[in-house]
Amino acid sequence: MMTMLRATAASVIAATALLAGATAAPAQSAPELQPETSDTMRADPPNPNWFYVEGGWDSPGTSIFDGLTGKMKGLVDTARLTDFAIDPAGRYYYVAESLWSRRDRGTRQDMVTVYDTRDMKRQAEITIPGRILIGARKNNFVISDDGRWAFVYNLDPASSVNIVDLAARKFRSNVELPGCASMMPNPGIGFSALCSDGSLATVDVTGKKPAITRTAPFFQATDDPIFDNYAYDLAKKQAVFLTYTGLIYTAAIAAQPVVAQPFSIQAAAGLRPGDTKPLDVNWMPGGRQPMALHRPSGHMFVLMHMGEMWTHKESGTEIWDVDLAAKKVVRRLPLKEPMNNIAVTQTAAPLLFVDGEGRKGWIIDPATGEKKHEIENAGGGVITVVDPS
Amino acid sequence: MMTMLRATAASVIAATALLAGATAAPAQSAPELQPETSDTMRADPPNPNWFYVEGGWDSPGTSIFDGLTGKMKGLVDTARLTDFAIDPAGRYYYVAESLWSRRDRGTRQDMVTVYDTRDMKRQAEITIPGRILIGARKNNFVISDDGRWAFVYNLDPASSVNIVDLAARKFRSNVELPGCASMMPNPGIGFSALCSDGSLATVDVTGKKPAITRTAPFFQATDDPIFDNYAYDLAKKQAVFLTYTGLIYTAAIAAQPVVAQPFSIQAAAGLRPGDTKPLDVNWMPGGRQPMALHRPSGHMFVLMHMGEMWTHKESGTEIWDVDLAAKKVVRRLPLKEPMNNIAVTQTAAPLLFVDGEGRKGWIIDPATGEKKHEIENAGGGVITVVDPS
Amino acid sequence: MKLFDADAIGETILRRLAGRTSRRGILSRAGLALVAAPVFPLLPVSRAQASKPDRSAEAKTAFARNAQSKDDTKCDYWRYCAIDGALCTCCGGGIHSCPPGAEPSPVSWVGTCINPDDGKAYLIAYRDCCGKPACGQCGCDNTDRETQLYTPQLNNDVIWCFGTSSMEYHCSTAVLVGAAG
Amino acid sequence: MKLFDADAIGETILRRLAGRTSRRGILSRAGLALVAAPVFPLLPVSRAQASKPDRSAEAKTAFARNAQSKDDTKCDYWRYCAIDGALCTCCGGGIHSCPPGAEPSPVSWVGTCINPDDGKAYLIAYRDCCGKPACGQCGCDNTDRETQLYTPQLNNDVIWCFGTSSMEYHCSTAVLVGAAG
Repeated sequence: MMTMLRATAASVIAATALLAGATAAPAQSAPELQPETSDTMRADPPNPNWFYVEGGWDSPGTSIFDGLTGKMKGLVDTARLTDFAIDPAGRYYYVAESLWSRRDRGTRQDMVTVYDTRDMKRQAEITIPGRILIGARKNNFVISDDGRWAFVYNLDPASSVNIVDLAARKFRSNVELPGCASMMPNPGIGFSALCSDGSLATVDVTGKKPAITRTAPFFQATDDPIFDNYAYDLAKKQAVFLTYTGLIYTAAIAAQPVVAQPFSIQAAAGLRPGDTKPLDVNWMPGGRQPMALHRPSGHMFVLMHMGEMWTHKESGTEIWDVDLAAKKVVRRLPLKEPMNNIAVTQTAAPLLFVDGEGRKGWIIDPATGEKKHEIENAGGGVITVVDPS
Repeated sequence: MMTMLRATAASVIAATALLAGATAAPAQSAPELQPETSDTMRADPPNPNWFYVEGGWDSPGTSIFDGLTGKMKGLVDTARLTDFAIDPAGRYYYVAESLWSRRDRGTRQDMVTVYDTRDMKRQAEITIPGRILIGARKNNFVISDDGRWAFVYNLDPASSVNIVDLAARKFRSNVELPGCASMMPNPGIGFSALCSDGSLATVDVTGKKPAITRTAPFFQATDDPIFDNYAYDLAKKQAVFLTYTGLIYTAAIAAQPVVAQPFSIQAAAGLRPGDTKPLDVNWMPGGRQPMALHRPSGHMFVLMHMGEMWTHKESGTEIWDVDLAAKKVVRRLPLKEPMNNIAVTQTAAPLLFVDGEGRKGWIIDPATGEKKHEIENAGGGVITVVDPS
Repeated sequence: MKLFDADAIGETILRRLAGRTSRRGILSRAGLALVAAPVFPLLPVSRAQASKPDRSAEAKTAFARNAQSKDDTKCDYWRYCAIDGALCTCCGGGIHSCPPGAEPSPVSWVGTCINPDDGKAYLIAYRDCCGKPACGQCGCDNTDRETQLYTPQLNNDVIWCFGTSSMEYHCSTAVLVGAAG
Repeated sequence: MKLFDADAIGETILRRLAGRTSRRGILSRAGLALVAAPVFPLLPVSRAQASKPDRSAEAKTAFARNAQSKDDTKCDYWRYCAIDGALCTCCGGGIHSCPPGAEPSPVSWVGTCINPDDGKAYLIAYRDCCGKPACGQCGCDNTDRETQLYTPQLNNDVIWCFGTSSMEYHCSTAVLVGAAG
């Protein structure tokens, strides 16, 4: 269609001449507006100032907003319960999705769908044997540091990971991963994941058979869980975890990951640490995507609310800016409306994006707390940024 | 699954005994609650007091609400842009729908899907060669008075009707219908439809080839259009039409329909008639489903708002109760919020249902104006009732 | 020639043809039994040309009286007099451009809108951009001379994504076709 | 026997089996390399039974302190301590019954909820009803001891429509499985 419309430019001129004849007596002196043809925009490459905002349950699609202008740049076709990832080299958008041959019935088809980031057309559909159906998760579909492999979490209801060769655009293998989920890439090794015994599992996929090793248990998976939507810093090979009570763990990711002693976000703000006891109301982390890591500076931004333990899905009324190296909360930004998801650009002058149940998106300068842009109906889902590290 | 669960009743008892043993020392004297098994409800047959409320663009599904209690009774799987109809005998729900083999891409599949009204399971998918994609229309999918035929409007973008044999569950034929749309059944003949030249077309499908005849033009299709969502009274074989300016036409539907002289709804309320002129603000009909006919009494309920011509999609701030025989507006019911769709049960003591952009549903007693039930998130789409005539 | 062939026909071409061939002729060749109004986005042009243009305030709809020509991301932009849907200008597209990856529909509904700058009426083709989920930004529903399904080319509820590789509705553009009277 | 076979197994049977067979045994036979927590809705039972029950106000979550036992169409009904979704009781179904035409999922996530009438804790299986679009009524998201994906049987975000003929989520039930401690 695009090509055709461009090809008709000559016809347009002819048509215009014809139209000018048909309207020979213009009422005013203003030049008559000229006919136009339809076309399609081409997209810029993924930009470090962009936010990719998932619509949520009722609104399929991941909208791309420019953090500097607040303007929408385009949309990636992510239906309900899909996962979205960006090729580290910026060439492709990847969507892990499950389709049925008759909308909500018929034959199930699981795939990783590949979009060119410039013309945003679908390039490939890579069939996979399955994936989990869940919303609002960032770490069920992760890409290796070199952009070669995709790891797709599956629950059927046994727990496993489907490994996709993105270069060959082929499914490669399924690795059983009982009791673990929420992955991060582990450069040169494969991937690591959190486990229900409180350990971190590492899956080495370089050998003939995948080899799974585990750290000693370090967190309480059922009593003080780590949020699935943690952050991973590819440059530093470091993961940052946050628990329901507000413990912050950092882990050096390698063949044998090393987890450091945690610190309390509340203590880092000069308050008493969070506790699991009922009736103990404190500032607590919460939301669907409750934390965002600015990797270049080592600052983490956390959505915090007042509540007891087990209010971990509650939206944040403040954003706390944590200096991870100093173990200090250096700033608390109040929010006029509670917000559910937070992300931060990986630029020298970072920008925050928060959204919530009202589907509003706010772009905030974390240095000043100023709201730079407010976007109506931006989406209520999780947010992705380009990670140049 | 249902069958299985019922079959395990004996196992449940055994399991219960086991559980009782496991919790031998109850803290209080209250008898311990007993384990349950999962099952599925069976639906009552379609009830004249029920409203079938379409969710709208973002919320697929037609929710069934009992007008007497305000309670939800079930839901029919109607995705975006589908059409819904009820078998006159109450045995089936019919959904005219278009599916793609890969959600929003792949091969298109158009069909009439048949659901049993009691177990609400899908019984058949009748393939058809196409249908129009549009929302909020009541007269694109109509069933013949005897329940034998379905007429499915198509626009591709030529205008035609697909005829489905519901008894044989087979597509029968396609009838071209250029310049016409918005159908009603025409008992013993086929169907009739409104046309852009201001006439009423009648398609006789009883012969070898469909024969199309037309009345003389009687309305101004582009200057004062008749709302697509008009009403048809099967018992009286009478259609009631409403135009943007508020003209009400009745037409006797037969092989050769006869259209009566219209009257003005505003004049019927003692006001000056609606006019097409700009700047002429008056009470005007509007909304998506702006009128509902109580067939037993010949009263029509119309959503009215203050506005100029071409505000025909604006939600109503009042409901006007028109006695069609007397040509009088006998009651005006103010609405606390503007509403977009209206329906009325065909019972001796009718109930109104209105919904709007806020997705709220109100059940109103038209005799008193009293709001009997308010349903949050009932839906924002068109409403269907059982028509026992 | 085939009618509504996305690979061969745009409205501009149809308008040219309209000057040479009767509409009835084109439609019969396409195999349509034309009885009344054609399913064809030309009707408003002929109607507008046939009627005496009257651009006084008294002849303008509420929309036309209040329309502006500066910001095409607002519902009251003059070209949007009969649009329904998300404005592509808010979705990463432009007034006549689909956002990246979306496909313009080759056929459309139309409106006749008055440009406040020159007081002239123009024929606007509202082409849907197709193949992506709804954009969600800047939803507008303006209804100047918007009619019902029996005149589909003047109805703004129809999904006009015919001839595109997907019929999923993304947003709507407002393409200037030419002067209308 | 096959694990999670919708045609052969319900949770009640699994509980019975749990009394006779080690969970590890069942899971190995199903071909799963069980390392840590099984993907299996039994864990909370054993945990609850192992821990000393404490039903004092000080030991109750905010939800449990305020829960009621009279109206199962309200979010604060005691069984809903860890539910997420539309309550089937508001959708034409019941507390353990799917609305007409929907199918209960054979597996589920679970919660341990305190009944205010007897002060006892019960194991509740939150079975999704599947095969229809979202009901839209009475959306509730309660999160008592609700965890993350690495303990999926305690996570209330997963679509649990495994083994049903469609995975479309309609609503959630709260089926009483038994006393929990």
